[in-house]
Amino acid sequence: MPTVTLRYFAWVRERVGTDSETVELPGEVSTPDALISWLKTRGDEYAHAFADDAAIRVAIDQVHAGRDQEIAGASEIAFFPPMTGG
Amino acid sequence: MPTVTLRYFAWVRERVGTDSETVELPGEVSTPDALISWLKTRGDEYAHAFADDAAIRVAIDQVHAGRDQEIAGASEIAFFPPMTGG
Amino acid sequence: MSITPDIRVQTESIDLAAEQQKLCSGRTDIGGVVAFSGICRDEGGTLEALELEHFPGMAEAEMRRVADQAIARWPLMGLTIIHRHGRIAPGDEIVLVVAASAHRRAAFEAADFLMDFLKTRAPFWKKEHRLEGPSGDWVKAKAEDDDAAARW
Amino acid sequence: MSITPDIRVQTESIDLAAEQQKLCSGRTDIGGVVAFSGICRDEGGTLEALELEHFPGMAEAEMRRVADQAIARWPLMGLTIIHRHGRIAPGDEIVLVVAASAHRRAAFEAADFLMDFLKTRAPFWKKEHRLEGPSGDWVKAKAEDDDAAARW
Repeated sequence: MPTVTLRYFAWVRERVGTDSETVELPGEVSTPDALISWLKTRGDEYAHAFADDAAIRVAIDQVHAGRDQEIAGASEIAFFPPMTGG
Repeated sequence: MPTVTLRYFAWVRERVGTDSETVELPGEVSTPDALISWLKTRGDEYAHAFADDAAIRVAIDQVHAGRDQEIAGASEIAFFPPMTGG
Repeated sequence: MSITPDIRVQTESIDLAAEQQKLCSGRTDIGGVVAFSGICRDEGGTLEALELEHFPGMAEAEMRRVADQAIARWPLMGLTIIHRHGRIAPGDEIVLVVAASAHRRAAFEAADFLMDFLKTRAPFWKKEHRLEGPSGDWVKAKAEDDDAAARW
Repeated sequence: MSITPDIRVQTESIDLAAEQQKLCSGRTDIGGVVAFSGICRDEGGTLEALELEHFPGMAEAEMRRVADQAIARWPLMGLTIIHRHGRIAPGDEIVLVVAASAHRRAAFEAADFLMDFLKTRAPFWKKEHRLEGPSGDWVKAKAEDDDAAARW
């Protein structure tokens, strides 16, 4: 099973309760959408963080990514709300 | 005959040879267009300054004016090329 | 609540930081400030300086009229317009517009609008002094400036 | 001749004059410079400060990607983008974009474009600290920012 670092920012980070963790991805998890579904099963904090599913943005190796993009080979996947800088 | 101050700027000023003069307007001169036609008869420098007739802009009492605008009551009429500030 | 624009015509150089500071100082309701600086180019190394002639009195009045149009059209919280006249060397500023608003869109549009209208309506004329060859040509007005103003 | 943008993410305050000076210093081919400053508002006196979280590394990378798009699209002669993170009090700058070009149109459009895309693509998030009542709300993204980005 491939190992990947997950990073969380803003209210996703607050709800998950950590800013970063390393996980081993189950074989069937091949997209950010699938990863979100899997994370939701890991506990109430994840279920809460990812409840507003459509609001979550994803970056794969520090590049914005689509929710259905292939994640094979990624070393870091980040989840965060829509950006509010500027 | 009403007295009016004429002012010239940029290449209109250089061609006329003065930046300002006071003239008595003939009664039939009631618009900037008519004033330009009359000025052209006053000498070669005026004919030269106003030869490129369509390029000349007009201000009446320091407000942009149309070439066919009424000039009765004006105390100052200015002639200049299209503006190139900014 | 309509603001009073700060309009100046001067020979002195322009201090962008001081102007923006003056516009925003002590305020906490401004969210976006757009500052446009128009600078004298050397035209590929051929220009020694520009000489800017203006119509004193009308220049300030027309800048004010254009400023009032912008203020009527966008919710501005501060507006400064400074235009220089006299001799201006390459690299020096000719004009500064600073527009402040709660949100960026108004500040961007107002500054853009103001530059288009100052170009076509404020009574200033540029004469070129060249390093070599004949000097004293008056800069020609550009059709693209009229087109830009017509966008609004 | 493609330029290299100056991209920075920092906690320190932003010195507009120094940045514009740095961009234009020694140059005589620049005709127009647009500087946009995004400033923290106090939201009618209710806000104590904003806390800006960012994604280190990706923030700089994404700002650079947006900058490169602007450089490909407009003939820019200089481009600086500075975004702050950490605690920012009302009246202080959050972001600065300075775009320089031979002509004003490119500078205006590039700065406008950059702000729209930084808003929607650069990984920064604002948290509100209020003077009274519950603090810690995350600012919500605005649909109008997506609409603004979609203009381009």
